[in-house]
Amino acid sequence: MGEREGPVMDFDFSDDQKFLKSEARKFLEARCPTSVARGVLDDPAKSYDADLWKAIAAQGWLGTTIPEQFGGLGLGGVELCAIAEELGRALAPVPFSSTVYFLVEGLLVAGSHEQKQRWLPKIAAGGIIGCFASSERPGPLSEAQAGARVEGGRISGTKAPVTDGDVGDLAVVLAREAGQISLFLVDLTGEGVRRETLQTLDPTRGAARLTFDGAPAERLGGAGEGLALAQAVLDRAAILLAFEQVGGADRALQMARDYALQRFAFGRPIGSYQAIKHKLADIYIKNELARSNAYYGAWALATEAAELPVAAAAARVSATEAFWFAAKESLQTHGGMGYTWDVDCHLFYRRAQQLGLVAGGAKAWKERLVSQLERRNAA
Amino acid sequence: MGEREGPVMDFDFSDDQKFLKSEARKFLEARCPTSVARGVLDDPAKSYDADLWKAIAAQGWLGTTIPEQFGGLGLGGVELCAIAEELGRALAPVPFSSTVYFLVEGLLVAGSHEQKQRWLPKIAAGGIIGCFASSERPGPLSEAQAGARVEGGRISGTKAPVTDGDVGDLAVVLAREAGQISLFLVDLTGEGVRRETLQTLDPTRGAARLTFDGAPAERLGGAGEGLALAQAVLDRAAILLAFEQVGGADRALQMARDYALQRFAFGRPIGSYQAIKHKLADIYIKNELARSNAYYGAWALATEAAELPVAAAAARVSATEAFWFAAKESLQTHGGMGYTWDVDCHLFYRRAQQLGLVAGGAKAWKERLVSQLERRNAA
Amino acid sequence: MDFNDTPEEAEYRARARAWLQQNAPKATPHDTETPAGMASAKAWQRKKAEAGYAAITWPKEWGGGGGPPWQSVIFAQEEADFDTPGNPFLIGLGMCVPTVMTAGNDADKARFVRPAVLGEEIWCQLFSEPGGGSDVAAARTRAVRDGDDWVINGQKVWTSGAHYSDFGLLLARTDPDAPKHKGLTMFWLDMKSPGIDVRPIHQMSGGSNFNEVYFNDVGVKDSQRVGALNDGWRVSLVTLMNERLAVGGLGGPSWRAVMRLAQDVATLAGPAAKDAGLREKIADWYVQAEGLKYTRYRTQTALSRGQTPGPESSIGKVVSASLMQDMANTAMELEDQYGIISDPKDGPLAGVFQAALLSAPGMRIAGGTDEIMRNIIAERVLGLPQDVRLDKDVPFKDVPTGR
Amino acid sequence: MDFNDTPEEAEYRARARAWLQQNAPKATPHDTETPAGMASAKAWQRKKAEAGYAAITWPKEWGGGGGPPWQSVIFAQEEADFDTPGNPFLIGLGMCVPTVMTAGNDADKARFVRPAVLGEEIWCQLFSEPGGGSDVAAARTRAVRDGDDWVINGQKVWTSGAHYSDFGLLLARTDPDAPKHKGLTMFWLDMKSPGIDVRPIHQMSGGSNFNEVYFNDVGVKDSQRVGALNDGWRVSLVTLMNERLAVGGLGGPSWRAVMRLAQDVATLAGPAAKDAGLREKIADWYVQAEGLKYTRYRTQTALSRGQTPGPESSIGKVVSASLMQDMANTAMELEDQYGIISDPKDGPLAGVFQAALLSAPGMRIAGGTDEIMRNIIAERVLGLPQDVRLDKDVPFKDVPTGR
Repeated sequence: MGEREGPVMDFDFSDDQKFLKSEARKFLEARCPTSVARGVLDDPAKSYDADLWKAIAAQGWLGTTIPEQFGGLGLGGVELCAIAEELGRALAPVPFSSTVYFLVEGLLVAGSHEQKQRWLPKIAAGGIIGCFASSERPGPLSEAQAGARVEGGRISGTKAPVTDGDVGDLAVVLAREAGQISLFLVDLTGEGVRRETLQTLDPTRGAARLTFDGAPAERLGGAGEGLALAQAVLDRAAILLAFEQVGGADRALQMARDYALQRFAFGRPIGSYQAIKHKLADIYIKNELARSNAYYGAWALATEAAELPVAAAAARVSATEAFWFAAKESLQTHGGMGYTWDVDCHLFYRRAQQLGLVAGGAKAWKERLVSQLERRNAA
Repeated sequence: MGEREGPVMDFDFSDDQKFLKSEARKFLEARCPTSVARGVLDDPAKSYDADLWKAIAAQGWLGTTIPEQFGGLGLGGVELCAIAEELGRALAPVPFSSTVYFLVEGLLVAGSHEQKQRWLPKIAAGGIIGCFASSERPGPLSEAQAGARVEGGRISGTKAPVTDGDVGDLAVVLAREAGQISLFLVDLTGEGVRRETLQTLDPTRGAARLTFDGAPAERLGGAGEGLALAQAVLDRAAILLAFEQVGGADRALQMARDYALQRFAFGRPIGSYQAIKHKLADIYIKNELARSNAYYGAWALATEAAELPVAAAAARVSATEAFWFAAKESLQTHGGMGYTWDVDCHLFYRRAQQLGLVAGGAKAWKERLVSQLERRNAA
Repeated sequence: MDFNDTPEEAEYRARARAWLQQNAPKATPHDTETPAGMASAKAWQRKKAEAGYAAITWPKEWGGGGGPPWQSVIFAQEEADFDTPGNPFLIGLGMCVPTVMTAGNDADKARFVRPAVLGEEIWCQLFSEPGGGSDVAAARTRAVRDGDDWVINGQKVWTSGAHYSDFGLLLARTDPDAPKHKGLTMFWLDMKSPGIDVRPIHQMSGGSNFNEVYFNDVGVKDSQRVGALNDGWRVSLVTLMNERLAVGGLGGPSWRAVMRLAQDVATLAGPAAKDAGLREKIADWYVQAEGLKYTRYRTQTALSRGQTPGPESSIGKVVSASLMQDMANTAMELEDQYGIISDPKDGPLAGVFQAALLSAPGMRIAGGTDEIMRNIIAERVLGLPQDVRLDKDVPFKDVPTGR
Repeated sequence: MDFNDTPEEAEYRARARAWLQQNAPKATPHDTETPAGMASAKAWQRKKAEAGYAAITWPKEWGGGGGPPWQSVIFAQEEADFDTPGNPFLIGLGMCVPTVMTAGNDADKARFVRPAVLGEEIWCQLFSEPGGGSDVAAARTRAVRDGDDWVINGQKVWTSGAHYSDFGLLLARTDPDAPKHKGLTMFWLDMKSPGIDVRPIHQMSGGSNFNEVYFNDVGVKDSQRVGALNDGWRVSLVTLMNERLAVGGLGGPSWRAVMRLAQDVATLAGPAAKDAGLREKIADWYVQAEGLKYTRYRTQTALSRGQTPGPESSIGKVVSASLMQDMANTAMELEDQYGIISDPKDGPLAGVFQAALLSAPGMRIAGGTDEIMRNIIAERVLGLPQDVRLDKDVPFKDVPTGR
């Protein structure tokens, strides 16, 4: 009768993890009110908040999953998920995901011992901003995105958009060498690198077009494994980003709720009208589904479970849908005020798109999910 | 700026057509309250209401678009659309669509002069029930549905489901002869025909599996033109069915509105709660879109416009969506009462599926629509 | 987050599993509408009770297992793997008897709890009325004083299992001059009392899981009162609160069934299994269904830690009922003309989607309509204001009813 | 149903078209925020008025065309084929001036109608307030007696075109002790009056189409009153009723743009143009967009027959705004990572979807939120009851505001 639901007695953050999470929230409430994101939004010269970035590094968060031997805290994926949720809630305008979910996870997944030894301690110390350069053209991750070429250890070609590419020190780059697609590490502070800042939907997060003209490039992981490794990094990033999305979606719901309680129309709070009540209930429902899927992803991430690809795709699809819905309907709940520059709704609306696209759009992840399910069924 | 909207001064029924429509409504209100459909629903031996059928024949409606030379009224497609809307509103449990939208339109589109002369006067006089036998297996109209074979003027094979196949006299059948797919006319009252009544979602409309074993079959239209002709018939039927669907959807909305006004919860009518108000507004919106798309279809049908395939697909997709939404949300508005056998909501819920599937499901029509748009763009 | 048991949990699980393997009936009838199905259900309940596996967290002296909450979660997980009989005890053990335990007198507790746990007595809940629907406090069924005791007249509706129940928990109006929520009283009833008439409701799906129950001068002793006079609304909240947790999955076809269908059907463009539109929908359904499953894990985690589950447990029905309706409709679109065939012997996958299409509307309504569930989430979870009420603080008899 | 003109219609159409071919400006600036754009808009309006093509159905003595309604429909259809200047006159001619014509005195009609038709004077509508939003009758801007005349203090918001308007139609509270709807009065205002301060609202899309307007002891004569004292709510309904008809299409990308994008992008399974999921969405969007177009045809048919359009004309905005948001989001999903780029010179189709994504939320709100529009349909079209009101029949100053 029905599917076995598995032994589930402990499907929640542990007490320690909850403590870490609540400390992270307190820290960010103090250091990262939305005025910090707004500061980046309103200043075209700024692509992230450097003070906040330093403070986050000082917290040790950049090294959460970096093993102690490489200068990190050596904690698990679930702890990083807890921090990610709070960063998402705070709309933190910092290159955290690029540095930690993409670069650190990329090094942990594919890096040689030497590469880890060379880079991880610097990253943990806050000395390196990372970025992930897979995209070259509209469309999802595929061979078509590997137009950049590596020859004799030097890379040429163009990557766009590269989130945090305008400020990154070290990029993980998808490129082709001797006919094979691989990942490469490229030092963006060295020669042969041109950056053009791109105007994006979410100016609180920077992005650039990177043009390489013979920049030194070092392979990360096996030759010809580029797409598989990029996907492995994306799977891990998808779960961590799902927590950011859940955090953002929760905050958008909270804002809508608070506004609906204090804004009056026709003599009573707009939150007493079913159109608003049921809208917010729908946001809540999607958020809870997304949170549950994200939890499963956290488990898969922390345990390196075989289900990781399925769990990652489900977490990403669910969280992308939830944050987009929460952001647009929270804005709608705010009415005309929500559409103004000065009210924060559009920051969440923009960030929902940024997070929903940075690791690839939901459509491609749905296809990955179903392919994985077919594979599982066939096995 | 923007698209030229065309010269539109007369996009509505004419006064004469409105009169015909209102007479049809009066007639059906008197002769076809929902108890008539219920009579068919509750009696397994009945697959349509014979008295209503006779009365409809006596009105001359079966010959609406049949030219006067063949005993019909020689009216246009718009007049038939007006009648269709009222039949849909009344949930009329009669083989009207099979006889008129499929058989008559099939004869008009593909029949030889002799075939028209032989059959149309009898149909107009109410002496013939028609049916359309294209389906053999799950899935849309395609070569795969033409497993039945014709050899030496005799057909063998199985067709299911055939709406009104249990009571039909004359069937339009898709089959293969000498490797080519064509349409055929088969006299179901003759030899070599076995009928098994099928249990369907909408027992107010009959359906059967027809098994042919050497029944005489006469080609309708050109050899090898079977799929194209079947599609031409489906296009015309889709527009007429869209009017039935719009009629049904309007009635479902009306029922929900009336119930919402008289049913009280927490001291006031449920129609005063925004959850119900906005639900009914959404039904109204979809119904109006469907009506507008159906009007365009009526124009295309009546003028044999080149846009007919696009107009038919748009009308069908829009009307299928509208009736399904109206039927299910009208039922939901009725709460527990709506789920009982004795309240009429489920009659509309069932009919919405019947009409939504009888000329093929919305998914296939969406694909046809986009293919047509591509063709138009390319032209 | 850990899917592994502690040693103590693992030991309990192993023991439960072994017991189930030994004792769970094989090839049992499930339909409790048949005598055989009901007998098998009662036998299984007794067997579990005797082994301490029925009402696991209730005190032993009342027939329960006397165990901590996590045992209850583990046993339910393990039992789900076996093909056990139907469960007509859910309403009694999940709602009515807990109400008696909370609000009833000692004699009633002593009388009713153990037989219910043993599966000897079945209960039904007599709250909803024809004019009320979701508005339970609108009950009009009257209880009028007859000396020290009471006489009941009126009608209830949507009563699940009334036709095979031994006892019922009845919400009746004892003071029509008091405001709506303040003139109700709770009673227990012997369903065999003279004057009770149970009539099945014919549903659109063809089934008859619910009943109308008519009361015609039914005599009830004042000792059958559950809780204080005119305090019935507060008592009913205990029952209804338990209801939310008792509602489980809905059954019916899953995204897997659509995947199976897609193996055998073509679209105009090729095999349905390769259709990107269908694949996106399957992904959407998967994400919802899995999201609900993991949400249940979160609830179970809370229960097994002895905590009250968070509000997330209230989202299940509102998501899954519409999911089922949508999935059934999509499957039928794939089947195209063939989709209209509802006979299990003729249709693909034995007509599972057609059956789901006909039962889904009931799921969206029973136990609280989609609209009521959203209201509950908005009010109890998000703390938004109640709807404006025109029925409070006026005598019940003056509340507008439209009639 | 006939797409062909009668001979009389065809003749008028041919004449209008010939006139347009001769007179419509070539390569005109559109942005009325620039001096050149505004000058070109005013010149075009004057030219039309002089030829009888502005306010076609209004009496000739007031500058109109004195024609039947169908002429107005035909001229609009023909004009749409030409690349004409922006139209800052819509609010004046569509809402404010009709209100003056209906409720104003003869002197005002004589003074204002002709200059508005000629494009010499531009109007704005001063109804919405910060605390009010959709609740126009909640206006708090005070008009206080000063001898025979009035002094205005308060603030309006979401005023389109206030910065370039010559006159404004103002709804102000003249009796705060009366119930909400009964203490309002309508005035016209010279926007150059001392004490008026217009400040642009910075929108999330970057644009500033709307303003806040502050009133600081602005003097107004009693002769500037439009309609009776304390009858402003009834007068405002005339304005708002005209608004519904004035709102046209929303612009922005259509399903065609998504089809174009799909030519150039691949999914994981192949060319996006062949993706069944996208194709189904295109079909859904097409059906909605065409349904709206044919609904406009129905409205035009009614207008050209001199009838009042049916309620179907109210569905346009609520459908098209969400359609645009959904289409933009889907397009961005197709573009995948690239979708975040909003610079027109870098993104596919010059960033048309990114721009649409940022403007769609405004469309869903301006001129009545989705929620208000559904309420209007439910109440005015379907005849369902109004929401329960706690703000009627109490003095306005006692209506709860949450502050």
